Amino acid sequence: MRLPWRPLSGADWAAVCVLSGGSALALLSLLPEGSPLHVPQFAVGLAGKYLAYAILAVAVDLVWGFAGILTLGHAAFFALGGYAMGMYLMREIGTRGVYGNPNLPDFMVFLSWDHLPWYWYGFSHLPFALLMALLAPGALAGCFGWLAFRSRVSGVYLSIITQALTYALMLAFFRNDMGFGGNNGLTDFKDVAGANLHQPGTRAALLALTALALAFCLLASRAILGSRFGALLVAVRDAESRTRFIGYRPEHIKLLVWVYSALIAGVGGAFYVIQVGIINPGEFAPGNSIEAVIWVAVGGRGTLWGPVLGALLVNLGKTLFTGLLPELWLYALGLLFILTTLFLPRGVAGLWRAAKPAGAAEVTPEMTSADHEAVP
Amino acid sequence: MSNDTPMISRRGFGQLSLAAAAAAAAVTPALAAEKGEPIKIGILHSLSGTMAISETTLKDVMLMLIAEQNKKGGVLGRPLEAVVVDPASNWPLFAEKARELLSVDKVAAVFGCWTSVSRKSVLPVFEELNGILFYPVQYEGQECSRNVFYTGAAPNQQAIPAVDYLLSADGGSATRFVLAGTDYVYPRTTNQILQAYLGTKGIKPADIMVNYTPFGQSDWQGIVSQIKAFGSAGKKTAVVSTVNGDANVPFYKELGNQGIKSTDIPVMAFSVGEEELAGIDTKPLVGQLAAWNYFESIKTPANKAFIKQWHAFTKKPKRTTNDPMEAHYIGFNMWVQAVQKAGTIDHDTVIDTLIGIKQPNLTGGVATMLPNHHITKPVYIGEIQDNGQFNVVWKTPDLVPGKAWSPYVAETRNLIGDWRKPIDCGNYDTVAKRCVGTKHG
Amino acid sequence: MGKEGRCSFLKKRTKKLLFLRSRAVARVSDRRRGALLFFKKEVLALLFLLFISPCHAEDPALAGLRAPDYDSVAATVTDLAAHRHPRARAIITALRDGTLYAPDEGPGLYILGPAGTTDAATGAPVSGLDPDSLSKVQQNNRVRIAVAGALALLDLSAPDAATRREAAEAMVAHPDSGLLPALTTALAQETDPPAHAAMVLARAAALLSSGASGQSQQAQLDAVAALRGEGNQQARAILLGIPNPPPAVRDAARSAIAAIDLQLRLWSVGQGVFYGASLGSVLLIAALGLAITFGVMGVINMAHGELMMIGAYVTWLVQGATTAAWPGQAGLGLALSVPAAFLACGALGIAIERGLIRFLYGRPLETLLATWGLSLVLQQAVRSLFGPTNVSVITPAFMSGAVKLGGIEITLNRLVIIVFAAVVMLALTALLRLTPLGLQMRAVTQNRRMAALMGIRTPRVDALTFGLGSGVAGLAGVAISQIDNVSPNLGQGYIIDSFMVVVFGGVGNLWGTLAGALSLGIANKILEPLAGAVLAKIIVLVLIILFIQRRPRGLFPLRGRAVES
Amino acid sequence: MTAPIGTPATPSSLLYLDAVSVTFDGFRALNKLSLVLAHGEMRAIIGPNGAGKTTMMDVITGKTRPDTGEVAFRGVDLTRMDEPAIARLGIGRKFQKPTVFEHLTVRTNLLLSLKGGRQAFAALFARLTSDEAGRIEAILARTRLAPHANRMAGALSHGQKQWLEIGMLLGQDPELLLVDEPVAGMTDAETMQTADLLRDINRTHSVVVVEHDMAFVRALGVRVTVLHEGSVLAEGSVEQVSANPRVVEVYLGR
Repeated sequence: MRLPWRPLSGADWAAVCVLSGGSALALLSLLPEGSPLHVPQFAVGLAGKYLAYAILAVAVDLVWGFAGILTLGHAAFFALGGYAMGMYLMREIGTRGVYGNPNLPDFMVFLSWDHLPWYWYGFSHLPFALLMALLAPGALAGCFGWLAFRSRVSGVYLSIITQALTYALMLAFFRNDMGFGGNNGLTDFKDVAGANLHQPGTRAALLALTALALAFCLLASRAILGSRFGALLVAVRDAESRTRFIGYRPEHIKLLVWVYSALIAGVGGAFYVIQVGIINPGEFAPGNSIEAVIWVAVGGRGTLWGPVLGALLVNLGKTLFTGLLPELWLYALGLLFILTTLFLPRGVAGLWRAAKPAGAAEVTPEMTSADHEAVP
Repeated sequence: MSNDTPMISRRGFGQLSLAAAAAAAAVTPALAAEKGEPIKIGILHSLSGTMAISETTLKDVMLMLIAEQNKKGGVLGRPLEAVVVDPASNWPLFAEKARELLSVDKVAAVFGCWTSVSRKSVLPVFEELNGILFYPVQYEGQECSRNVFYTGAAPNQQAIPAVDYLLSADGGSATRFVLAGTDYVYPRTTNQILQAYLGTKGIKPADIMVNYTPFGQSDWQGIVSQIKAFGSAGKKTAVVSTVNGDANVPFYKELGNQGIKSTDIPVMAFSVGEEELAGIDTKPLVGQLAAWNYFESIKTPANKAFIKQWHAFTKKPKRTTNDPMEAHYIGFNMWVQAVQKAGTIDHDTVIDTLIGIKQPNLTGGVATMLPNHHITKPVYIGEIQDNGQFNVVWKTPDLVPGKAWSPYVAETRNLIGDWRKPIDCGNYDTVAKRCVGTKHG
Repeated sequence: MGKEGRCSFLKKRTKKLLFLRSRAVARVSDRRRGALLFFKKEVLALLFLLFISPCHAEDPALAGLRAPDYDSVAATVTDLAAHRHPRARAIITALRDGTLYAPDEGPGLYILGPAGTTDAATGAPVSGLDPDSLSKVQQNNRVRIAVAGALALLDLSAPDAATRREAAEAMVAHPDSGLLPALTTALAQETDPPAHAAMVLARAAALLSSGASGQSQQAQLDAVAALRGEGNQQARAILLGIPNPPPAVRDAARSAIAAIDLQLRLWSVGQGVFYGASLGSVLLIAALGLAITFGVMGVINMAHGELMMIGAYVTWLVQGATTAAWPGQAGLGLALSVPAAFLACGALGIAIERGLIRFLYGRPLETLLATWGLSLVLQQAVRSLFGPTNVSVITPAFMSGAVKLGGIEITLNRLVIIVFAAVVMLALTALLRLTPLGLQMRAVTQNRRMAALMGIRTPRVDALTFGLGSGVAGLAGVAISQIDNVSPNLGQGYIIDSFMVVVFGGVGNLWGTLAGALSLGIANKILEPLAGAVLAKIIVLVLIILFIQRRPRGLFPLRGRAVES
Repeated sequence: MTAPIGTPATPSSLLYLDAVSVTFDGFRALNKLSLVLAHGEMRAIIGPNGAGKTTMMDVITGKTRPDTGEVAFRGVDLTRMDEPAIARLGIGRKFQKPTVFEHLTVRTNLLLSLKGGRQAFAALFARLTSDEAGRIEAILARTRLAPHANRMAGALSHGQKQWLEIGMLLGQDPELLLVDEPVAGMTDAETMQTADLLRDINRTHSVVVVEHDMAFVRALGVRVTVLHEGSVLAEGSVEQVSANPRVVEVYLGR
């Protein structure tokens, strides 16, 4: 049964836009340099990065916008996915590293390690790395979610322990003894699946793939949210105890969407790392998670296309302002967050809805409980 | 500050945003029309986030140097234009901004980065787009890229002489060492090199304590008391600190409060300069040591003039100068010389021309750009004074040429960097007579 | 006799006289100094001779101070004291304080005191010198050690018993067998028990130091016993460093070290508790403001750290202003900055509440986002105003250094912060319990509508509550300025820890915050030596996460039906 | 299962509470409360504010754990079970304040309540069966919500929300219904309709109703239990308890 549920209606369009836009950019970048429609390599890299961020934003929105769990630690899943991909890319370097060591990544040679730690086994294979990019965030989310939801940790408490989670991981990954390259992280990647990462063709393909992944995430999320499970999710968000008295276990429902969201975030991280070329523990920083939440807030939570738009807008703004106003851009960013929460509680998507009189009268949200989130 | 420097453009990246490009064009000075298109210089230093504390100064000094050069008529008859971006202490953003500077702004050279990770992050970009990066901070070595010029100290230009000093009678003939550092690559590598080096000097492993702390460590009580306990073994003990800039203030405050005096356990720091000391009351720290290639207190005419210029430029008569600033001073002037010598800003030509360029440094010596893209530097040991400055108590008799690869790490024992033909390789194995790895060749 | 010869003769003569005099001084007590007048006269005469002679080299005993190498400087300092040069104390003190200057060209040494320039060799005032032609006599650590030793030697016969004791204590830190005769003499005359004890220790240290050859085994054993009685790290270091001990002495030293180690280990437990309490107090003061805004009001204020940062900058500003008006009064500045930071941050907090947060009540998670944005703005504002680099907040003298409590070293700045945190905690508790404002705050928290109906102006109470929390954050800033960097990034380092403390302790409960802060502080410090600083922090975080699973509402949760629903 | 209205408690009771006590921060919400409900019985619970009515419901449905005492449903100990387990056992609950899923349509609200699979994962692939559709239509008709079936539940009036919640209870089809103040905020006509509906429900289900509205309780015409300070003050027909002087004193008399 398709539920007549408006927040999902934009997802198809968003998927189409993302896919066509991404592929178009990718194709245009392959035109010769002189062509008027040529898209510079720089823009391809940026677009790929934004789309990877958009995947993270969708993941955050799934748990925050639809399940009412404000996560301040989703960057952890994103970064874990990124590390899994980064480990593969590290192994792909092979003997082309600075030291030419066929068995060890450069940073291990650097630290005089003599053998590969066991948890690096298998990462020379792309399918294994991709699997781990899903499994690692998924497993972490599973353990964490199982513990947290079972004991009914909710609201701000949950937000704060998600923050503790990503902070602890950041500290752990900073340790050189962990074997993930410490502060310098993983970098200096050469190629992926045999294709040179510095070739325009590879870049274009990666952009298109990222767009495809985002579109797939959007459609899959739409299918999930459109199912009875999606209705349950909203039910849990609106009145968790009610679902319990009907006989559902909200912890299971939350856990399922939480893990799914972590998987998506992991995918985003994997695509991010290939295109950005570095992964470092800084990606776990609590600030990053909060920023991801802000993309969602700006775009409009509780819709699937809002977060995509928010991620693109905020990051484009960041790129522009760090160049245009290097000394002032933080004011702009800070004010954006303040003004969005004050005047655009439903984000840009809310503006869109307000402009359409038909949709405006749809619901009258009512503040009921402390955890309740006003969502269109 | 931008008022002093007419040549700073408000940044834009035209192809993505016409509005941004228009904004950039609006500020383009009239000078360009007279003397030709300005030459763009990229400045890639964090102006926000955790590293702003160190890097903002470097942005300012670059603006000063560029303004100064423009007063002299620019380079090749063209004015210089600073392109300032803020990579916000975010490493992927460093790579993105580097790409933007090279491919959108098409800058002639980039002066930037502080942390190792930021350099590692931009390195592939510079190599791919064949840019020029001047990196002004002391670092762990083990790198030698054709596109990077390392104007800061390599380990052999800071760490080894500093330990030599501690081992000498003047430095207190230490026989027991604490190697305390922040847990990241620079301290790890430096300490590894030092451990090997101390071994060759007859110091037993039992007499070396290695301790790592996280970034921004603020509670040093336990560690300082551990150091104290380690120092009570009847042997003269010294601390070699590779603690990262920001964490030094609480570290030194704790040292002072627990009464560790420089006469009991001297602390030799590699990351504490005038700028860091500006945040502390240095009276309890008098006599603690730092090893650098430059100190503000060194009295030479060149340095006096530089400091005067700096105070005038920043309009702050007390603003300190420090070692990485001198590195930028040297690097920038070397680049100017190379461009003037080559008569072009073409990257390949400039890279080749830079080798062998000599530039007087601020402390009375002459820095030479070596074939391995490192420079020759004097090494000074300074003692902290109660006015927040350093008093030089020791210096190397000659300039020390920077070594990219450490002879104390097995894999790199035989490596050298030489970007002249015929070797033309950053990691050349002198025994196997071949270039190791592919990219750096 | 050429010029060189005459000079060298005069120098030798002076040196010999100085040596003789020092021997005499070593033998006689202060009261009989008068008998030494002869020596003094002769020295002065010689100095006069030197002065008028063509070589015009100053007092040869001082020439070494102008030597380019620190070895000579250090040796000269030691000689001056050992030979009881009449100007030794003045010159060495001047050297220590950095007021001893030498001309760039030619001989001479001058002391640039606040009262004017004097000739170091004679103490006579000098005028007409160009300060630019003088350079400070520089020291390195070797010179500093020599200076400390020399002053200690001179002080060993000071009239004040405390000075003598300090001198002896200084000698323990740098034992020197050359000091043995002087110590033995001083010991024989010492009547003040603490000074006597210190001298016994200093003598034992000197006796066991390298270079003290030919000591009887019994003397060495006595020395070991004395050090064993002292039982601190210094004593341990000396015992470990005895050069070539005879077997009996070696065994005694070993057992003494074992005894000291046991003692030190016991003390280290207490020391660890102090460290933990100290870290806990910092966490407490950082979290208290949050316990009000988050705990009592339910507002997640991500800009809390920035309010602390602003408190620290207020401290810096106030201190700067007061030290400009009354130089040297760093303590006054710090004391004044307590109310100043409270009021400034409190006012800012009220402004934030009125301008931003009141529009977001009932939407705690959106408050989080807006205040995060605010924190970015505040950080950048401070960066624009005061620059990105650290500013220096001076630690006043009464907060510098440490006191010993048995084997526990109590650093004074930490102690002051512990007391300060406790006072703030008590004041807050009293304010919430005893004042009408506190009552209104609790009323509004528990039932806003009912409170409003009873005539409480809830918006005013909200603003004041938030202002109070912010003001307390400002107080935290004052405390933290004494131990950490004061830079725009200050707040970032504390915000997560503060939230952990409040959540761990239980929201809405100040005593929970106290318990949370202390237990996290102590847990961290217990784990730190075992696991290292990084792992300790990670373990504590993981423990908090697990703990919250067990007790979702913290150590001291609020109970009742109202809370659960 | 069907039992005539007003059947007295039998040994084979459906719900059994014995000496249940609950304390919140020193406040005794329930004080050795004992209550027995027979199969098919409908019982009205009345009592002043703070008498422990809602806490009693919380204890039965697993929201609050009793400090001491026994709670059994069909002989199964409820004190060790959580809310979903108790709900699945066959106890449904309607809250005092209507809680429906505001951002879902009335129809979806009912769909989620329908008796059947409660597994989160299975919900991903669940399809609407014709049986389910039929049951939803039946409930819509019975609760007079058919015209509003596709509206968001949040847009319903207060009374409609009450009915929707009762409808959800019907969908859940529990053996025992706990109904907390079902007519609060309803018009007199609605109140009487609700009473009819509850009596109708009672044909196939056991019901416990907590209510203040004496007219409504009278309309139900069932056995009444009066709670006071956490324990049972009186029990009997409306007339009996109305005549009880202690009840009048603590409750009706005010």
